[in-house]
Amino acid sequence: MDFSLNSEQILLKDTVTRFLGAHSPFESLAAARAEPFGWRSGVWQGMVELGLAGLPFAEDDGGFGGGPEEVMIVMEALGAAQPPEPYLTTAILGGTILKSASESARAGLIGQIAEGTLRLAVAWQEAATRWSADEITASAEPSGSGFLLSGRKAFVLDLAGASHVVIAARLGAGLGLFLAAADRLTGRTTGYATPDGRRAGDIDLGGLWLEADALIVAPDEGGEVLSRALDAAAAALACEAVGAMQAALDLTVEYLKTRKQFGVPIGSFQALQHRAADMFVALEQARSMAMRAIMAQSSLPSEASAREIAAAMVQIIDASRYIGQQAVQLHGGIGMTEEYRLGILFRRLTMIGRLFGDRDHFLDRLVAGPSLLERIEP
Amino acid sequence: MDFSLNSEQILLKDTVTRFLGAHSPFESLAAARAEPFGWRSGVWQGMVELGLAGLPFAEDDGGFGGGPEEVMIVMEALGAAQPPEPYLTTAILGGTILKSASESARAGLIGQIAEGTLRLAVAWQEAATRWSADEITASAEPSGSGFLLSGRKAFVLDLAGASHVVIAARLGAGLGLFLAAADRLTGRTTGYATPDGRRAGDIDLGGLWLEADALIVAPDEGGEVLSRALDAAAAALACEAVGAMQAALDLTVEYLKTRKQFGVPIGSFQALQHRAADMFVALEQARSMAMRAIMAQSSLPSEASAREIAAAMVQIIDASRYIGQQAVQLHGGIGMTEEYRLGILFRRLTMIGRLFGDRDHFLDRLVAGPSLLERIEP
Amino acid sequence: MDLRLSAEDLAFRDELRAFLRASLPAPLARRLRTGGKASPEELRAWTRTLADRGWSVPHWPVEWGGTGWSPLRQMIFRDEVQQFPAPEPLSFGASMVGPVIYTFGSQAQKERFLPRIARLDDWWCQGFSEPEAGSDLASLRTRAEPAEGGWRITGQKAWTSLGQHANWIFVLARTDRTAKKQNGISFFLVPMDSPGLKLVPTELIDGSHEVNELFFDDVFVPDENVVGELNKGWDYARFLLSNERTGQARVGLAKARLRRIRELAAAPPDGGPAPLDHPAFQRRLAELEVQALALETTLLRIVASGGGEEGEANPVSSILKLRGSELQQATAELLLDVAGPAALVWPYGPGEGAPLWGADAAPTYFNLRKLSIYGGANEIQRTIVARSILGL
Amino acid sequence: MDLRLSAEDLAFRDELRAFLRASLPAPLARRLRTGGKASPEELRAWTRTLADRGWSVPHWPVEWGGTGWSPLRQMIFRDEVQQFPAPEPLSFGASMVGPVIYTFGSQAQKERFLPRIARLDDWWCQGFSEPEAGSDLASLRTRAEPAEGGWRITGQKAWTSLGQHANWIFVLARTDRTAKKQNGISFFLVPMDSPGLKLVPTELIDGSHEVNELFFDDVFVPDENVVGELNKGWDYARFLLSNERTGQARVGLAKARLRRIRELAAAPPDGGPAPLDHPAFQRRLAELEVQALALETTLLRIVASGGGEEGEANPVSSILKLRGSELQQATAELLLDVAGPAALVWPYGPGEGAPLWGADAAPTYFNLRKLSIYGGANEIQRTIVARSILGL
Repeated sequence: MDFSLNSEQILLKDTVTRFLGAHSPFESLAAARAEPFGWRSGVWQGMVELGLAGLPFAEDDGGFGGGPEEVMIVMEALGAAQPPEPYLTTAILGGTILKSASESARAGLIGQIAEGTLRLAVAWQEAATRWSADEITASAEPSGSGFLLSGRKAFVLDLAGASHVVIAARLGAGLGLFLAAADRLTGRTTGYATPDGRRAGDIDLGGLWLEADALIVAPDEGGEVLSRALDAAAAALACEAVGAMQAALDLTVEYLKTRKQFGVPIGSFQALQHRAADMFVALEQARSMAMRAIMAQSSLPSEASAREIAAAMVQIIDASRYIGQQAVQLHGGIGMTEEYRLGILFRRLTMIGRLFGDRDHFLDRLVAGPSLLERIEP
Repeated sequence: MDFSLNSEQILLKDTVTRFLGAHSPFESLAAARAEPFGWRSGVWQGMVELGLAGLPFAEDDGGFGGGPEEVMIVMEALGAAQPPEPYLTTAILGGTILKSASESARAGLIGQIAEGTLRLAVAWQEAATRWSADEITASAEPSGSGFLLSGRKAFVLDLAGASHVVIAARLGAGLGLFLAAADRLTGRTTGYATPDGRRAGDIDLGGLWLEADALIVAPDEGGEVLSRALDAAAAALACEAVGAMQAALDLTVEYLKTRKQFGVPIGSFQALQHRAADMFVALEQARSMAMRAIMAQSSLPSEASAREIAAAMVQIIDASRYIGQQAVQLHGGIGMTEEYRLGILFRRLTMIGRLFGDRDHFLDRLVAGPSLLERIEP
Repeated sequence: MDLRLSAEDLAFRDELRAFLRASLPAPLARRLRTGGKASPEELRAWTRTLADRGWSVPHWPVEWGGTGWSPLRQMIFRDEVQQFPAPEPLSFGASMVGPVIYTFGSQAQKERFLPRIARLDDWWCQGFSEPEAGSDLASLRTRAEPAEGGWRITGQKAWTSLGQHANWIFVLARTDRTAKKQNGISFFLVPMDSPGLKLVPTELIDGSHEVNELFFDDVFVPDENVVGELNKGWDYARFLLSNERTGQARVGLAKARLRRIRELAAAPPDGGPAPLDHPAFQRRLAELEVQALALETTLLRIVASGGGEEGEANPVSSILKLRGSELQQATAELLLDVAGPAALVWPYGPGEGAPLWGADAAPTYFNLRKLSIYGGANEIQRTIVARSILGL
Repeated sequence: MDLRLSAEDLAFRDELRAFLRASLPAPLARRLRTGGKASPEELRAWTRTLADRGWSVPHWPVEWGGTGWSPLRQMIFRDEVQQFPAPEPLSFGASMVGPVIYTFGSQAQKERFLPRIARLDDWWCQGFSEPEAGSDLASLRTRAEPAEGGWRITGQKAWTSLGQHANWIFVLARTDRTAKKQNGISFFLVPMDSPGLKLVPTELIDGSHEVNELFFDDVFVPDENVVGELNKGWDYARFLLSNERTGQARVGLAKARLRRIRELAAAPPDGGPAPLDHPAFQRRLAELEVQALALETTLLRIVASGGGEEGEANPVSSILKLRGSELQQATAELLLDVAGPAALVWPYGPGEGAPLWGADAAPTYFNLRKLSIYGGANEIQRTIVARSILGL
């Protein structure tokens, strides 16, 4: 058993943190959101040059051979800084799907991610799916040498700046995963901002024709591949949440030390001290569960790993809610303002439990299975 | 709209409170529990002489014509003092059933309650019923000029000192309510103490034969009558809980003012002040709901009244748990001791939500129906 | 004891409902019902409609446009307006500066200001809080120096709600620097277009422009715009803050939101799994409905006991602030739950017109975090309960 | 990073399990599994069984009977014992006075006491708290006056757990009344049969006789029974209290209780509706299982980082006390939920032998309220976290 980072991992952590501090300070985020895609190509390119985009992929595929722990390190740093660049959707959510595509289908694509030229969005949700892939109704049918798609996709994260979009659609009795270049979707998308300072969009698939080789994961595997990718994305998101919670707690403690009321620092009030202590405890418990989710991916079969990730998300969502709310409360008015850095952290912490499923969604998964406690006794 | 007590009600409140203070001070409770039935015939007789036993019954039936509000006043006072005498089971739970018995069946019985000679226990639960009368399996069948009963009853509150026991048993397609003198059950009962300093017991019905006139509520009405009696008992229990919570809060505030640590009264610590404030808020919210439950009984049809009572019990159970736990916590070690008065209050507050149903039980009822909010707009 | 309304009060309530149905413009009613807001113009028009009916400032003295309603009727009125929902009167005029003026102001001030408040001809805003004086209001630094025929105010105010629409502001400023904290403060009425007064919007996390910073640079205020006695401003401010404590429960809004949640949860506008079929959601909704009933009943108890009277700081009403804010926040959170992924649509920013049914969920949730912060943070309310009620 | 145990640690754990299965008497094992307790005799016998295997005081120095196990192995041992469940070593000897004696005691004290602690030949109890000195231990009043060849102790101690079974007690008493609060206190070892020492049981709300009051009336203690230096007792007490902080998590006990709850909830012994079929119950159980995993992992992180070392008061371990006590209390409450009406059967008092499967539910719930009170109340732990970790 071991919870420590090795020296390369510590170096990675320092490098990413330093990069973000230099190139994506909090003060730059408002301008970033005003960019055409809602993020900065320069910062994205910088992340690519650090090797972050290719990090989670095998070296044979053109990646840099990082594992879940390296993903954890990057996501925690991103969590603290909240740059809007499309890392999670490209490298983790879309990337995990690409890893499962047939070798011919993914030939070169992962290399393009590593080089920063391929940016992925994953169109899996629809207006009425409520985080359940079982509810997907968009469909594809063979047509000529390819497929004709129909239906609508919704809540596609980072759609605006994506170069390619993975589209999940019913195909026969299964779920096909298609890859389409963004220019094929011109005129079919509706974009909008999200509460956490990112972008998302809807897609009208009606009459979209794609070539045969756009089907990168066959319908008999599509459901499983998508759900594994969503798990990987949730585990990464859990780590991002830890970074964001730590940043929110740090800001709060700093504020409690400096802000004065009734002539003394408000951090001297016992009720506020105890609240901060509870925030710390919540954070450490959440961190423990995020670490479990990360470790589960490399040590457990996918079913057991999915349960560990669901358990982590329950804890992470609770802690994100508590720490986010209390950070705002302890700040008072200043915590409600957009110009203060806590705002973006609070809004992201609120959305952590709405991106890939809410607390009920993840708890449902735990309730459906055997006791969680059995798992820890191999 | 009116939330005030009239002058007779205020007098009742003062009288009961004074009586309990004089004849059932906290210091006397340990000895009371050691009595053969677990309570004191002298104190019971005193309560009878004050008119409390006959209070909830119509004057025509030999009672004193009190309504739900008078019950509230008595139960709140009992809640604060926690005498173990069998008021709730005799006057409310059993009494409400008697009210629905045919006139011939109940002839004189209510008068006997008012005189203190009839003390009722209600055998409705069984080991496996979990507060649901639908799960009752004990049964009766016609036999000669009467009925032959079979099955076992469990958790019969105040069984030890009861002069008569109401027994719920399946009869045909319905639920019959039978009244048996306690001496008919000799050798069939197993008694035990309960965590809140009272007594309860189980009854083996196998082969018990009762005369025809023991059936005091016919099977087509038995289920409805029992459930109305349980509602009335729950509403009364809610008021008892309010009295107990108020007493627990008073003790706690007093302790916070007098107990010193680190050289100052512990009530000067902000975290403890805020906890006490939250206890007060919880109490007042619970009190509001208990009052609604009381008023619902005289102003709403029984279905709507049942829902108000269930809503009250959800709030009451939450508040009882919170106030009980925090009262012990704020007292520290002394709150854990039996010789200190908080102990019995804490134990009763714990059992409030286990006598006629737990929080899930009452919330299930609310969930099954339409919105609670519609009701308040006639 | 009886929770039922009398026949007269029921008739009164029905009259209110009929009036609201007949008088509130349909598009506005629809927008409010789906989480939208009234524009300043709509609020002005609506206030005039109410004023024509004699109901724009129900709690005021009859001579200045009040109704003479009992506290219970005032509460029913507020509750019906919140539940309908119709726009609520702008509190800065009707509930804050109005009562100060008719209680402590000169006859000239009363005649000049009160009729215009009652019709929202003047839009007032509040100049109390400062960057370094929030819950600790007594430590305010804005000062007024004597000048020919009046005073010159210099300082900074913060968290001024809707100041961008206002043409008047009421301001606390220090007029005697030698006095102790709470003393030496006076209460001024200041036109927003006074030279030297500058307003800077504060952007909030919900994307709204709701509050502002105000910079006073030697702003002249004539003597006639000082309310009551000089250096007694702190008393007037306390009077003002203690008013309408019962209004902080805002149960009607919570009930209206819970109804909307139940409708949306039973039949999500876009179809798909209905949250109301989920056992955990059902329970959360029922629990909040119980909370709403409890709070409403507590409010009725306080109103019935006279605890909602003007100028009287009944500490029990701190319960209303505590539980009222918590209930509002909890319902906003449940709305976010119902919206689910639809809460991802942010109505501000570079949208191109997306499905909008869930688009108020996140902004509402973010915005209502303020409820436990302003008007005396909930931590302050707990201290009030502990000290004033429990004697700790 | 890897959560998995090494093959060696897995083998070690399997060895422990096999040992527990083979060595713990079956009736006792069954009783502990259903919420019962070990008698003092059973605990003595079991401690000797462990001592024969060399495992009765794993964390002690090898020379005095310790094992030399890594902190991880010590944690595995404790966890397996708690989960089995088997009786835990009596902490007053093994974890409290034992380490004080082998760290600060004289060679004679070590030789005299340590072997007898390791075999539970001596049953120790603790004389720290006083009626007026609980969480505020430094204000203790019990005093020791110099006497010929030793000291005479007078005063009152409270909350002495299991003192009725003890033949020795370790006592803090003030030896220098002129010194400030924490100074001038010494650490004494006192036979329970000393003349002038009287024990009075304190009955607890769970019906148990667990704690006692002790009255010292001029109790003579020879010099040889003073530990370490005179007037340094406070340092030894802090050392003692900071030990075994990781032991306060007691995750193994929570896990064992959660397993029992799941079994009972799936098939109530008396039949009837299974709580595990109720959606709300399912969720509460799953939530507590998540809590248990989180706490266990936090504990492992602290152990892996060396935070569980003896004599080192790692403030992070306050998390273990806070969350450990809360988790234990929450599982006890869930057990009460599962028992439902069966929790009405109270095992004490005038029972005639009723169905007993739910009879430990209420006493356990009542008893475990102590966990957030003793060993530094949770309020104190929060202050430690705020000050020592967050720097507030």
